[in-house]
Amino acid sequence: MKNSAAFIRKMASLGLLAAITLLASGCQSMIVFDPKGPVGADQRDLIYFTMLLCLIILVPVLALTGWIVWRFRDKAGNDAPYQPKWEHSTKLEIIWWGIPIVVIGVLAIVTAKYTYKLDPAKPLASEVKPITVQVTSLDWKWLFQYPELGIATVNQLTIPEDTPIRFELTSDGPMNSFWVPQLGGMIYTMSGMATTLHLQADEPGSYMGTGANFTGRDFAKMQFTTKAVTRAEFDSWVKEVKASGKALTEEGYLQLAQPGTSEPLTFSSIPMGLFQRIVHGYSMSRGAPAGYNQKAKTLSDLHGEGDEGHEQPAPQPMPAVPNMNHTNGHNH
Amino acid sequence: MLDQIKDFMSWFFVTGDPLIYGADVAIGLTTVAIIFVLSYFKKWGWLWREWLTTVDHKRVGIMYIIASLLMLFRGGVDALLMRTQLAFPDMQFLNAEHYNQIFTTHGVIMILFMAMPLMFGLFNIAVPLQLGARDVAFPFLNALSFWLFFMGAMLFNMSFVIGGSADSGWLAYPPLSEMSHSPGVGQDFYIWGIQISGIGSLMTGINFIVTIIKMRAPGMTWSKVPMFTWSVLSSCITIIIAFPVLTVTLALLFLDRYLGAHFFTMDGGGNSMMYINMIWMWGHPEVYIVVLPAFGIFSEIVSTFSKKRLFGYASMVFAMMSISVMSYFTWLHHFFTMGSGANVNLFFAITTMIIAIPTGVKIFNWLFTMFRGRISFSTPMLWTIAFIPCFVVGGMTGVMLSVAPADFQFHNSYFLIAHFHQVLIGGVVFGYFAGLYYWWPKMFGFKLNEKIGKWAFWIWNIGFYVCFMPQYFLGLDGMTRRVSSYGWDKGWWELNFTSTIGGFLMGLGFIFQVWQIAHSIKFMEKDTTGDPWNGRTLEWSIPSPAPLYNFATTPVVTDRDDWWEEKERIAAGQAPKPKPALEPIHMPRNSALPFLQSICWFLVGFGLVFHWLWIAIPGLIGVFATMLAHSFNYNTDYYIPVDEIERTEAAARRAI
Amino acid sequence: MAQANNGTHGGHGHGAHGHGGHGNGDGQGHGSVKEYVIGFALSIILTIIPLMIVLNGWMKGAAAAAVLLGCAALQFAVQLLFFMHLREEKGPRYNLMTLILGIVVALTVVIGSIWIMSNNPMY
Amino acid sequence: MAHSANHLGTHAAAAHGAGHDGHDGHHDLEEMRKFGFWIFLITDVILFSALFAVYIVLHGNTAGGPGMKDIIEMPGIIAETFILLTSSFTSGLAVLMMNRGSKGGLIGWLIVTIALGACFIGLEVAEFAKLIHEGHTISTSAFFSAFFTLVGTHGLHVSLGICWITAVIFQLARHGITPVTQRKVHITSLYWHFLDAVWIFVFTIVYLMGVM
Ligand code: HEA
Ligand code: HEA
Ligand SMILES: [Cu+2]
Repeated sequence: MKNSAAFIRKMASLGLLAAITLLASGCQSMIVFDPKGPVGADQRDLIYFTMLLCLIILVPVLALTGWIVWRFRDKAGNDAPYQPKWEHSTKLEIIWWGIPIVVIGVLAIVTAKYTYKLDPAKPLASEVKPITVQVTSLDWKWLFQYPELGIATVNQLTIPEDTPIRFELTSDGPMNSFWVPQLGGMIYTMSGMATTLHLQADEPGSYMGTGANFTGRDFAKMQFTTKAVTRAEFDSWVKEVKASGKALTEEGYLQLAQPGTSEPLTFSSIPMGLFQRIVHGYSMSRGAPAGYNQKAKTLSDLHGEGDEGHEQPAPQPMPAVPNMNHTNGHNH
Repeated sequence: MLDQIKDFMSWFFVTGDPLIYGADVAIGLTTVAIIFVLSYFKKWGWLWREWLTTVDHKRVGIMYIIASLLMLFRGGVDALLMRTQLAFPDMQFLNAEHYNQIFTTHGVIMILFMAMPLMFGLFNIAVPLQLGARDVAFPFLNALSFWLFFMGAMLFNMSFVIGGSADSGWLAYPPLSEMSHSPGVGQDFYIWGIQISGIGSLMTGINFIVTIIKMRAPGMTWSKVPMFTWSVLSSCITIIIAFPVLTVTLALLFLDRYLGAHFFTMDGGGNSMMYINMIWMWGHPEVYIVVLPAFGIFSEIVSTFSKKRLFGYASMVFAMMSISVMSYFTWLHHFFTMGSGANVNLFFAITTMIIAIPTGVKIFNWLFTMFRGRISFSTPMLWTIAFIPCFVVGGMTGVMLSVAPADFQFHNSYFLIAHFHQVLIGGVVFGYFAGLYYWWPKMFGFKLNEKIGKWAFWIWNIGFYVCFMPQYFLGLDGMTRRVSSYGWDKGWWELNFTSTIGGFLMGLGFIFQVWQIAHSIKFMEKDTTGDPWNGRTLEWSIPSPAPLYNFATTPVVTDRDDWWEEKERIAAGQAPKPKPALEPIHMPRNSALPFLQSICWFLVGFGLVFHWLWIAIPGLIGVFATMLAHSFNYNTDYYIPVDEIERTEAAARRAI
Repeated sequence: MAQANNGTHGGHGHGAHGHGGHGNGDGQGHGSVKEYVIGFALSIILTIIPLMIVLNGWMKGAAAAAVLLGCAALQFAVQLLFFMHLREEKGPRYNLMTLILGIVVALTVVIGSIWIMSNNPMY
Repeated sequence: MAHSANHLGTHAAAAHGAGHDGHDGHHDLEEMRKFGFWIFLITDVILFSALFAVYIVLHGNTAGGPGMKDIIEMPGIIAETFILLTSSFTSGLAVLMMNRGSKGGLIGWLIVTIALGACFIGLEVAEFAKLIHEGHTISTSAFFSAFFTLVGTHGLHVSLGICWITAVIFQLARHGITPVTQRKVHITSLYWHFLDAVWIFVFTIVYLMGVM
């Protein structure tokens, strides 16, 4: 009996070891564990930490379960102690209230630290001047505007390496979520408001980007490539786009916002203040002050940070207010 | 005229898909078959008297269980369809619209029309018996709850062949679920299906709280209440605090859709984030509503099959009660990524993590119930043992999700899908299966075949891990939920394919269970003792199946595991507790009103789905009429005379 | 019920006979005219105070809101105590317990929503 | 007589032997029903709290249209409030009459109560009708959606209460004061007081704070 118990224990620990190696090697190839930017790297570290903390409890619990089930099975000749009336032990209870409390305490502290550190609205520390990208999720495509550069793209995102990118995000349709796993975690895009997300790519490469919150029929096609390139390449790319001569107009935008999928596109210029108008088209009805050129407030403005380096050409008043509400085929 | 009819039919009925025609044919044939069988065997009267109008908690429980197993099948078929579509990249098996409908109905059916009713079925079967009571506090209301669930489920399921199903996810986030983006009737079927059955759930919650607080057998102080009953109490407390919010949320969504209100619309001042906020105030507690009774079942089974008292009774009760209250304070963890700022995220991250503490305590208490016990591996116990590792791993990944800044990388990915299937299947489904196997003899008077049951068990378990473990990695590799297909370039197909195999293995496990039931009915292994597992609580002190009135004389409780202690005393040569003389037993009369009223509710829902007030208004009038009829009926109960009780008891004893 | 209820108290004072004495059980102790009149008067007063505050502009902003909500809460208490006889519950006070749970949850729903939504401004 | 004592689930008899007064079983059952109803009221509290949360969050979202300040007409609201407060009082008096065994008094006060309730509903309907006439409907803006829904849900509760008390009056007329009808009166009066309490919050949060 003793022998077989030992054998089981050995097998169990071997199995666990195998599982952990598999886990570790498996994880290496997962893109969340292969970050290419500071935010993603922090998140990976945090995930590793929580995983470790959980494993510290998980492994003994699994081992204990296996051992108990084996040791106390009902079999003739099992010499393990049998105490049918034993139902309480203050000492034991203190242990298993205590240990989880301590573990959760540690986890809570670490979480607190990272929650503030990785607040998506918080600008990244960097020498380099950030670039703003205004993201709009449409049915079923992504529009990226570069307000400082005056260009826009659809379903493809090109960014310079080592440069903090300040994403301002909204939606002109159902709520979506902007996610480039290798750069860092996601944030929702919602109509009538702008959220903020700061990310940065540390090295050139092509990274998968996707919508992560379901928006209907062609949601699966809302994927885009994030191309991180060197500064020089980026500058020449911008020039190229500007030279291409295909402008995004107001009507062009309304066209684009119609339900449907899209190939990657580039636009050499964008209507002034389009992003703000997209936000304001809906936020107005929620009590936002009148005037379509009102700058969209982002979350970081509200939290009192992050306006630095965010210069924007003051949008000029335009004569006609395009009614954004017509872009999605409202019924009433 | 003919053209009009044709147009109407092609709009009214879902068309254009072989799958749907298949379903149409299947539904038609089944209906005809049922009608034929009932007529041929002259069973209509039996059906009406014994089932449709019954208020007996045991029968209501059985109806719940049958309905929910059918729903498990429907939800499972949905799952397998999804898994087939995802098995390979660029699959053409289901188109996007169809896929979206299927994951929506899968989620809704599994949680609201499978887990909830299966849970209520087990409540009904076990709680009054564990309490030593004759029925629940409000038998009429109990029947009404069941029929409301049933009609709600029918309404929801109907959308598959009539009008089209909802397709905006199991929680129907607006603005996607608004008229602007989902103009079809599917979303209204969703709203009314859930709303009608939700009213039933709320009433069940109230019913069982009152039953447990007010109807415990004499002597059953709070420290002697069986653990399953405790878990039902905690689950029902969570029901009554969570379901009202669901009622409101869905009602508002309906007002948006029907009257053009602007609660959650994009324009007109609506704010869809408010919906997300509110639906999770219900949605999060909901998952604990379904898992707490599973915890109770495990507690009963672990102690029965370890032949040992449950370890840490007081701790267990405290843990459950704190889970049920704490569950109300964590809802934001489902939308950490909405950008509510660090303070809010942190608060809800910590409240979420705290739940791990009482849950862990329960795990350890179960382990130490087995410790120094004698474990026998009958099917209920197998499911219980399998639950522990599965739930612990799933819980741990839950804790990983609760770390707000890390959740930015997990949210809405397959990591999340894997997490919740692991707790929902490993916790809820395993738990209810365990309960089903455990109380089956009490329900029907015969045991289920153990051998086939063990096959089913192993296949389910292997299938589970094969299906859902790869999904963690898929999530970490960037695969998001609710995608109807993916490209070859993503490198996801091997894991997806594996996962699909696992899904089908679970399906095979389910087939084994069906076979097991069929086999056991055929080669009936009668339970003549009323106590096949050497049980510990009062339900095992009476014959199987329990007589109509449950207990011929009300038991007087003196100990925690009262029936076990009684058996110990008898074994030690002491006299059993004296039984008082028989008296006539007061019973509630059957009533057709719950059934009729639910049909009226169905009409209300159906009418409002199609905006046909000429159906909805008569339905509503019917609802009020049946309510009044009940209110004015003062002839609601009767007495079972002593000689009839004597006859029944003698027959049961003869069986032994 | 007597026994079941007394469970936690191990069968205190009244068995079934304790309150079986009066057929309806609720006649006694369920308020007197005086009690109802006091309750009514209090509720009138507690309605008039906020009304005056608002109509005469005696207070502004947060202070006014606090007083208004305070008066509403007191009114609620008056209804509970004078009209709904919450005080008279005997044995384990399940009614009170469920009420407290309900209030905690209701406050969570309202305050939680306000807190979360105010962190998600729409413009 | 032992029969009713051995009532489903009420174990007084089993514990104390037979020979009880026939009412006792009923008494326990009626107590249980009152407790069940109390829990239902708690769920209603939560239901209203959700509606309040929606109103508070959305009340500023007027889509450029009028807000509470622009539409409020205090006199009607004040009248509604005092009418409802009084009806809560009269429904209490009805219970008092019942406890004294006065069927006539009981029915009389109940009729007064529902009459006051009907006045309340009448005023509310008039208020709504006026708003709708002016073009402010539930689909005007989020503010109006929330306003009509919150106030309307309360109104719907009151209307149901009126129907229900009416039904109880008929039963009282037929059966007199029995444990069953007594329980029904108790429950309806509990319900009525509860609606009064909810109204106080509607009055304070929607109307008073709306004009502030
Ligand atoms: C029965 C159902 C059930 C259960 C029990 C749980 C339990 C838990 N869940 Fe899960 N969850 C779901 C069903 C469930 N969940 C569903 C359906 C969703 C997704 C819905 C959707 O979006 O469609 C979801 C989503 C979900 C999210 C949202 C993720 C996202 O959308 O991004 C989060 C985040 O915090 C979370 C956390 C947790 C935690 C912390 C627990 C804890 O309760 C787990 C506690 C248990 C343990 C931790 C294991 C045992 C403990 C020990 C051995 C003690 C020691 C341990 C430690 C100290 C760590 N869950
Ligand atoms: C208790 C709840 C519960 C249960 C038990 C299950 C069970 C299963 N679930 Fe589900 N699931 C959810 C709750 C549940 N799920 C929820 C809430 C969602 C989210 C929905 C949303 O996003 O809105 C979800 C989503 C979901 C997805 C993600 C879809 C997506 O986002 O795109 C997947 C994918 O693999 C999946 C798979 C499965 C599988 C394989 C099973 C298996 O366990 C099923 C086992 C199979 C059976 C029991 C059926 C047996 C049938 C046969 C043997 C007949 C075979 C015949 C034919 C094929 C014709 N589920
Ligand atoms: Cu949750």
